[in-house]
Amino acid sequence: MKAAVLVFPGINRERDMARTLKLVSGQAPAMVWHAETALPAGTDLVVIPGGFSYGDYLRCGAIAARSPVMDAVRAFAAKGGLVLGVCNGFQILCEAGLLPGVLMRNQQLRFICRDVYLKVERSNTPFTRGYNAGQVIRVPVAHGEGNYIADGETVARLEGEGRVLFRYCSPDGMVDPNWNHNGAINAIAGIVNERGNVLGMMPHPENHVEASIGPTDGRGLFAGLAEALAKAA
Amino acid sequence: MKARVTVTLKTGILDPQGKAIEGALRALGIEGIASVRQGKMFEIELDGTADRAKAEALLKQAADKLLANTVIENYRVDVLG
Amino acid sequence: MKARVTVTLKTGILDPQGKAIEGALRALGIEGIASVRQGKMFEIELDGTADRAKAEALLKQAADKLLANTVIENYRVDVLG
Amino acid sequence: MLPNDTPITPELVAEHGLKADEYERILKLIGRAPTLTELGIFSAMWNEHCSYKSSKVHLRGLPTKAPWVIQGPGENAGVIDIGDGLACVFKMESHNHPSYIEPYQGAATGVGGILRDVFTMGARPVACLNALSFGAPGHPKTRHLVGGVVAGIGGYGNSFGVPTVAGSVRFHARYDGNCLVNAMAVGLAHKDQIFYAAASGVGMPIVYLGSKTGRDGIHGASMASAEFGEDSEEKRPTVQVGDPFSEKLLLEACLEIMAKGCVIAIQDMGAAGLTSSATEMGAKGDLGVTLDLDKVPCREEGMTAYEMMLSESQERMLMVLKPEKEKEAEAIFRKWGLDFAIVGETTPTKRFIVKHGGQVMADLPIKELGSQAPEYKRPFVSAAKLPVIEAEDVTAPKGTAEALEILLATPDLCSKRWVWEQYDHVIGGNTVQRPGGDAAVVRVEEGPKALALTTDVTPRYCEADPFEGGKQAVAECWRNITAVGATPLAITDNLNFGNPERPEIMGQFVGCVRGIAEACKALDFPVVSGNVSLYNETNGKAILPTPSIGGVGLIADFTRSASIAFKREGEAILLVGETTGWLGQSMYLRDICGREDGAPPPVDLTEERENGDFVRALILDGTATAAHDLSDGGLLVALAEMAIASGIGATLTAAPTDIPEHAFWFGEDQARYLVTVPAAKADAVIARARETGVLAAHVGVTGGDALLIEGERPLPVARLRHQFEHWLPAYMAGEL
Ligand SMILES: Nc1ncnc2c1ncn2[C@@H]1O[C@H](COP(=O)(O)OP(=O)(O)O)[C@@H](O)[C@H]1O
Ligand SMILES: [Mg+2]
Repeated sequence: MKAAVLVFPGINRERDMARTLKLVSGQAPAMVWHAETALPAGTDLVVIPGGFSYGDYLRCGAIAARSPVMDAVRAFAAKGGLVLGVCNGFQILCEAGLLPGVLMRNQQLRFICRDVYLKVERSNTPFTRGYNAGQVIRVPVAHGEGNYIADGETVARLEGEGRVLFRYCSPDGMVDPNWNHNGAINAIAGIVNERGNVLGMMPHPENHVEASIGPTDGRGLFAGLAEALAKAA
Repeated sequence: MKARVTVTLKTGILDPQGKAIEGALRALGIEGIASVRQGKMFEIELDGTADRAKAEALLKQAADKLLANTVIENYRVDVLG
Repeated sequence: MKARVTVTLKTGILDPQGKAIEGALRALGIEGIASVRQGKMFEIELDGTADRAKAEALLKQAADKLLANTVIENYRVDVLG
Repeated sequence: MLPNDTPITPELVAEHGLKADEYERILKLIGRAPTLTELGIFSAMWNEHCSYKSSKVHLRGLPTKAPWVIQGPGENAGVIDIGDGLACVFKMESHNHPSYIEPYQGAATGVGGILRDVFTMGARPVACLNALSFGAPGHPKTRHLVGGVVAGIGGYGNSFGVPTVAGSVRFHARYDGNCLVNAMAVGLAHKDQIFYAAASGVGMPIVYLGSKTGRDGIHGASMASAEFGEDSEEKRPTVQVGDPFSEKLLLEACLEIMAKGCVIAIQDMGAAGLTSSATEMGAKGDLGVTLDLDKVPCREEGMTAYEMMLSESQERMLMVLKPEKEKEAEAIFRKWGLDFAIVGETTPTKRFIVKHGGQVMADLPIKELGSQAPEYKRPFVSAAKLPVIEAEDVTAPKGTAEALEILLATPDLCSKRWVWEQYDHVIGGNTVQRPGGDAAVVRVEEGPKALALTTDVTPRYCEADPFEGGKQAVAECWRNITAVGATPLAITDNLNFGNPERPEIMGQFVGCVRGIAEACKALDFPVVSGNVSLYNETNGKAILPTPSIGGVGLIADFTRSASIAFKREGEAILLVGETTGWLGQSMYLRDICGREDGAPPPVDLTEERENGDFVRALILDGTATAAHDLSDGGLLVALAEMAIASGIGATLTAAPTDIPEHAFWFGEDQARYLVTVPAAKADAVIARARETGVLAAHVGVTGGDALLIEGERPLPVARLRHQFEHWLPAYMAGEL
C-alpha cells in the first residue's frame, strides 16, 4: 500500500490516520501538503483525514476542496484510484464534487463525540471487503456537521445503486432514528461515487484499531484496503 | 408575511471566517477583494398577522433573544410584507 | 466599493438549523413565526474599481467558485457602490 | 481616544483600577507623572490578575519542589519529568468574567489561552480538561451559560485538535452572578527542549507572530479583576473572539521553528498582551526592551499606542530569535500563513521603551514594573468552625432506594455526558480512559506509559471549613489519579474566590491555600503552576470558595489501569477505608434533607496515603478488576456508578451495625475506595490490608441486573442509568 494522506491547514486527525495506516499495512503513508500539485509517484490510495480544514469556516471542507492538490486527487480518482475521505475528508469530497450531497449541521445542532454502530451494507467493495455484509461495527464519531443530505433523486440513486456502504444503526443492526445521532437522511454514514472508488464517511475507523485502547472494529476497513491493493498490484 | 433579519458582527470584532475567506479567494486567483465580513441572514415567514408594527416587535424580540448575540453582533429587521 | 453577496438554501433542501431555530423560538415563547430559513451574507469591500459591471462579474465568480455551494444554495450579488 | 500627554486625573487613575496609594507608588517609582500609555501599562501590570498582589504572600507557602519537578510556578506552565527523556507541561487558568459576559467566546478564548501557555514552552498539547461552576439551574441565566460555555470549550478544543478528556461541572446559587470557567491544558515535550520566557543577548530581534492586533478586550485584564455590579451587562466590554484555526497554525509553526533551533525565548500574549509579554521577556533576562509599534501588524486602523499595548487579541506570540535564523523562521511562518514582524529589540538599559510614530510613548524601568507591583498582606478573619453533625441526629426523610434514585438525578451528581460528548475526547488515538470515570488516562506517544488527569474541588467543604476543604480538594485529586492505578505527580491550581478586600473572603483564601499546602506536602504532590481569580462576586455576594485542583499522574503501563465498571459477575466488592457515616456537608444532607450545614468531613492525610497506596498496588498487580474512589454522594452513589458503567448489578451484603443506615450508605468520609476482586481472592486481600494497617471490608458481590439492598426494593441498573442520564439533557432541552 502506498498511501498519501493530504494535509490542509487546520486538518487535525492526520496523525491518527497515518499511525493507523502504518499499524495496519506496515507502511507509513506519505504526508502531502495542500499546496502540492501532484501526488507522490506510485500512490495507490489517497486519504483525506478529519479535522477542521481552514477552521471549517464558510462551509465545512469548502476552502480545502478548492486547493491545488485536489486537482491531482480528481485526476487520480478519474483513473480509478482509491480515495478515502473521513469526516472532514468526506465533507471535502462533497464540496469538491467527487461525491454527491452535502453534510449539514447535526440535527441537535451540537458537536457529538461518541461511539456509534454502523451497519456495513456490502462487503464486495475494496473499502469493505474486510467486513461481512450486514455486519455491525462500533466506531467513534466526532463532528458537528455530519447530517448527510441530498436531493431525493440523488438519494434514490445512491440507494438503488448500492452506494450506501455504511449506515447508522442500533447495536443489533436496526436502523432506528434513536441511533442516528446526526439525523442523516436514511441514516447514511458513508457513500461511494458511481465508480465505487471514492468513499466518504463521517465516523472515524482510524480511532478504533488497537485492542489495548478499545474496540478494533475500524481495522477491517484498512486491512481490507491493504488486501485489495496488494491483489491489484 | 415575510421578513428578513440580518445579523452582522460589530465593527472591531474579529471575524476569523471572513479572514479565511479572503485568503481563499486570493488563492483562487480572484483579485480585487479588499475584505470580507461574514454575517447571517434569516428569512422568516410569519403567521397571519398583517400588522407590520407588531411583526417588527416580534422579530426584534426574536433577534434579541436568539438570532443575534448582541454582545458581539448587530442586527437589522426588515419586514418585507 | 462595497458589495453584498447573500447565499440562501435552495427550496426543497432541508435546513436543520432553521428548523431548530423555529423550535427554539417557540420554546422561548415567541409565537407567530411560521418558518425560519438561515442564510449567509458576505459584506465585501472591493479594491479601487469604480466599474460596477466589472465588480459584479468578479463577485459572481467569487460566489460560483467559493461563497456558495451551488448544488444546494442560491446566491445574489448586490453592488452597493 | 485621549492623546498620550493627557493629564492624569484621579478619575483617570480610578478608571484604570488603580488605588490612590498605588498611583503614589507609580509617581515615586518613575519620578514624574506617567503618560497615558504608561498609565495603561501600569494598570495592566498591577491589577490583581497579573500582579497577584493580594495572593502572592500566601502562594509562597505552597510546596513546589520534588525531584521530578523541572519547572515550578513562574513560567507559562509547570513542567515535570515523566522519564525516557520526556516532560509533561501543564497549567490551569480561569476565564470566568469573559465567560459570564459572552459564554461561547469567553470559554473558547480561555481554552485558547491555556493551550498557548503550554505550547509556548515547546510542548505539543495532548489533552485538555476543565472545571466549571454554574449558578442554580433555576436561575434565568444558567442554561444559556452552560450551553454557551460547553459549546465554546468544545468549539475551540475540537477545532484545534486536542482531546478534552476530563473535567467537572457543578451548580450552586452562589455562582448565579459569576460562573467559573477553569481550563487546563497538558502537553508533552522533550525534556531537553523546553522553552522559556527569559530573553538573552543584547540587540536581539523581537518578533511578533500570529494574528493581527485589534481592539479586542482592551481592559480585559483589568475587567478580570473588577467586581461585577448591576450594570456589568450593560457595559458590554469588547469581547475577544477566538480563532482556533489560527491557533492550530501557530502551534505547528512554533513547534517547527523550535525544532529548527531558531528560538532564544518565547512568550505568548495572554492577559495584558504585548505589555506583559514584552516586559516579562526583558525582566526575566535582565535586559531592556524597545518596541516600535509602527511595525505591529494591526487589524484595525488608527490604533494608538495605548490600545496596542493593552489589546488582548488572541493567537499571538512574542519571540526572541537567533538573528542568523531570522529568514528561516520567517519562511516557516509564511508557509503557515501567519504574520511575522520584527517589532523591537533587546537593549542593555533595562528600560521598557515603546515608540509609535517616531515618538516615545512610554519609557519605564522594566524590572520594577513587575517586581515593584504592590503586594498586600490583606487582613483576614477565619469564620467560626461549624459544629460536627452526628449521624444519629439526622433522621432519614426517605428510604435508601428512593434517596439513591433522587441523588443520581441531582444536577451535581448526575451524568455529565451531555457536556463531554460535545468534546472530541478520542482524537489523537491515545485516550485509554474516556470521560466518565475517575481520572482520564491518556497514553504517552506509543506507550506503554500513560498520564492520568483530573480536576477536583468540593466548594461546599471549602466554604464550611477552608482549611479542610483545601486539603480535601488535593486529596480527592490524588485519589482519582490513584483509582486508575497511576502515581500522582504534581498539580496545577486555579484559586477562585470573591473580593480579597473583605477579610472574610481573604480568610477563605488563606485557609484554602494552607490546606492545599498541607495536603501537597503530605502526599508529595507539588504545585507546579496555577492561577488566581479574585473578585468573583456580584453586589457583595461572593462565589463559594473554589480552589480547583488539576492533577497529573503517571502509570508505567496503561494496560494495567483500572476503570470504574464492574468487569464480571460474582466478584467480591470491597470497601477500603474507614466509614464513620459523616453526614455534615454531604450531598445527602443537602439534597435529601434540605440542609447545607455542619462541618465537612476531615481529611486524614496519612490514612489517605496508606489507603491509596494499598489500592494502587492492588490495581497494578492485577488483583483489583475495577476501582472507584468515594466522594460526593458516598458509598451507594459510587456503587451505582460502577453498576451503571458496566450494566452489571450487585447484591450488597454489608449491614451497617453501629451507624445509621443512611449515614452508612451516603456519608462522605474521605480516603475511601471501592474495588472489585475475584471472589476467591477477597479474604486474602482483606488480610493483606489488615497487615498494612488499612481497613478493608466485604460489602457485596457483583451480578444480576439490579442493585439489591437488604430491606429495599430492587434497583434495576437500567432504571438507575435512566435516573443518572436524563437530568442534564432534559434540563438543557428546557424540559425541566
Ligand atoms: N495559585 C497558584 N499556584 C501556583 N502558581 C501560581 C498560582 N497562580 C499563579 N501561579 C504561577 O504564577 C505565574 C503567573 O501566572 P499567570 O499570570 O496566570 O500566567 P500567564 O501570564 O501565563 O497567564 C505562572 O507561572 C503560574 O503558574
Ligand atoms: Mg502565559
